[in-house]
Amino acid sequence: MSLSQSYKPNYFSIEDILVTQERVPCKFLINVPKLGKLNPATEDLDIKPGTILELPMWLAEPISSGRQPLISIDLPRSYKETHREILKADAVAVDLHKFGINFYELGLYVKHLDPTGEVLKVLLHTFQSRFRLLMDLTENVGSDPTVQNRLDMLERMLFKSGHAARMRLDTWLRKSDLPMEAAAMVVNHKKRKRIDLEDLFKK
Amino acid sequence: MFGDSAYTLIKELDRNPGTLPPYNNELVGEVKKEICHLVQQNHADSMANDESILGENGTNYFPTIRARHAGVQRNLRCLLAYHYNRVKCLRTMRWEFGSILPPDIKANLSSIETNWFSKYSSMLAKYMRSISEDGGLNLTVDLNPPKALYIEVKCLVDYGQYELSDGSVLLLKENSRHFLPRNECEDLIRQGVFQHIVT
Amino acid sequence: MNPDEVEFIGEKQLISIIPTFNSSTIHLVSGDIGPFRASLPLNVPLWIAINLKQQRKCKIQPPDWMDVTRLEQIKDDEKSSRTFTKMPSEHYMIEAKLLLGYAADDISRADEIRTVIKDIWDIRMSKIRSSVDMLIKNGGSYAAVDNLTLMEINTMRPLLPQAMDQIHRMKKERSHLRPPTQNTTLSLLNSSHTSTSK
Amino acid sequence: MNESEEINISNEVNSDESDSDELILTAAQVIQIMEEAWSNEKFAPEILPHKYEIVECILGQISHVEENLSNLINDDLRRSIHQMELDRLRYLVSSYLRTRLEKIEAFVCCILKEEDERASRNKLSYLSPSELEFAKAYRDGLDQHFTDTLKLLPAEILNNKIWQNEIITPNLDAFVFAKAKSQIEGVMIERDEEFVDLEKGSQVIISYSNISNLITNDKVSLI
Repeated sequence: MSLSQSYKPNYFSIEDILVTQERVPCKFLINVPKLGKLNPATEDLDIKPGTILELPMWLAEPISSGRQPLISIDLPRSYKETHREILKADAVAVDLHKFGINFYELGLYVKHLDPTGEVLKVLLHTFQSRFRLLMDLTENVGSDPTVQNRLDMLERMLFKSGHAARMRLDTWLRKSDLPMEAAAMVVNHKKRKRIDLEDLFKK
Repeated sequence: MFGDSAYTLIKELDRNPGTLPPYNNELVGEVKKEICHLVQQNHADSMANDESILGENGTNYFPTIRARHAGVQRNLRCLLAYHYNRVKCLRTMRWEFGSILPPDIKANLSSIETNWFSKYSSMLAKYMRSISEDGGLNLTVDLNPPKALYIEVKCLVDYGQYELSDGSVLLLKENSRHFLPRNECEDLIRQGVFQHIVT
Repeated sequence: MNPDEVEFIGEKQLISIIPTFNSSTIHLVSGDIGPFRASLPLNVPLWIAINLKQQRKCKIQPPDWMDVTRLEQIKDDEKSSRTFTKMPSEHYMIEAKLLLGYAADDISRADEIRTVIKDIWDIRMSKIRSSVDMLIKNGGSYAAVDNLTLMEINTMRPLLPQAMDQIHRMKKERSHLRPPTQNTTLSLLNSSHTSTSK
Repeated sequence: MNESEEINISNEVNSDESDSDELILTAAQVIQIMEEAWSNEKFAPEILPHKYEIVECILGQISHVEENLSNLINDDLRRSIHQMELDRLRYLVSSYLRTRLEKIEAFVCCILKEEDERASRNKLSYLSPSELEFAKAYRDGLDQHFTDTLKLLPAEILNNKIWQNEIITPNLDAFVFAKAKSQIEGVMIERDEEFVDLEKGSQVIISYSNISNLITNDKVSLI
């Protein structure tokens, strides 16, 4: 595939499905009959108003809107003030993967829960201050492979495509010709076959 | 909770980028069953709702229906995304392997997917034939800008005899090196038979 | 774009060669080249020059700017300028790579030239890095990239445009899963309504 | 070799299909247009108006030269230069058509919807006839695939064909590198707030949505 498009979620995108699987703290505002099993802490048949539960974003979002919301969503911890302060102080030092695997994407889903606009500000600030780190990473990999592990999903996607382009440029600068390569899926297929065979010998 | 099987289905694709894991018939069936189940429950409760509006102190099931409905939508989205992304992978395979897939990959397809693959193959072939007035243009070759007319390649497998377009026949043995016209090599490089040697 | 695709564009650049053979004009689709007279210089596209050189059918006449003194001057200018200076050729890096790679024997002081050009490239790359970082830090949505060659612009891809896309998306996007699929809700309820009324 | 054996290509090609405003282009100009269309298509997030006449014209030239190449059997040098040029042209055209095909597949529903709108307003189609046919076949194939795989689900879900409403659209805000082909005044860079003038030859990085009309008008090219 030669089309290089930026990540933008759509209905079919695997990444967005993974993001919306993330759980957010919710508080039930009204009684919801029969769905007590959503709450592992009780054996009640219904969910009582006032119940506090973490629900996946895909469920929380549609039932928190409309004229009669069933729940209210609270800002997840990573976006609350204490965490925002950490990011404001030194975003580059933070292990963003630990902060939230989908820090930016989930942030975009919850930013409206914060009327002050601070969440959006911190998303932008974090992305913008960590960009240099990302750029440096794409250029000299090999030095410390663990640094990659400190990136969130969106940063990893950018890193991957940036790094691949960088490697192509380096080869171009070094070699007389860019080698033509086997198709990516063919390579994967051969690798898999080799692994399968190795399994066979082990048995 | 509901939606969990559907999530597992998507996770499976996420863990195997660039390959096609075996079609998970069982899990797809489970997700479908869950959808049917949720829809049925919603039907039953919405009828109960209608009746309770007529009577008094009935339970309001509308919140329950909304939550389940979100579950139906989620399951549906995962199902469609699962099939869509597999089709996209198959599409790339058509370009990279050609219209005949290796048997171990073929075994991972559902029969509906096998169907789609051959349909895609023929629509692509039809399109490529229609490109120019005389005979069409094969778009699955000429993938890189042409450089030198001749290139050096190393053979990675014992391939056997290979006929060049001028009729001469080469014996391709593992580790043998050849100096060949670039356009005669491209396909074999893509298939992983040759390795392109550059200095 | 891959570097070899940018190279493909740059290979159209005309270059002067001295053929070692005689031949009449070749009528290419892209225009005529030739006639070729042994030891009479003529201009041909870079891709033809390299091809002939590989077959030992010509000597290459390096472009004027491929000269140590001239390049040292360019390097000094580039160093002292805050902005990017204009390069002597729109495809200087491609020409340098191909000519130094295939025709080093036709270029005097080829090794020194290789070093200075590499220096110039590196100076410009480091300027690109700091301007790209600044552009992202300022959250800019527009920048001039005058005097950068295609190959240099290409080194900013995909990281810079994709990062700008993401910043733009963060600023713009209203957070919503997707518009709620109301029609399905309605049909779900409607169908049950019809069944009760029956 | 004597001159009579030489390949002769008419360097004048009539490339415009409209009779009223006939435009004579040389083959070199046709290639120039193709190269620019290739680059624009590679970098534009959405599909651009097709250049089918240009493609046909170049493919015609290729087969014309190929037919004549056999006359050059005893001149390896000339033969190889012709051969290389053909390889270059074939690459250019294939790469261009491949890029379009990838976009057609990725945004098939969106593209067909826009084609319908264009047709209803008597505007020129962006897809060539064979691309349009392919796009429809591709959409129908997907539609059938989803219908088949969702079998056994409740009718109200199947009949809804939700996948037909979930259209994948190109990101028109994507940032691109562009070069001005002439002096352009008042290009918007910040929504209704900031404008810039572009000198001929100047290069910028800018949101595609701010210059998309300038590409179709041939005022800027993507680089």
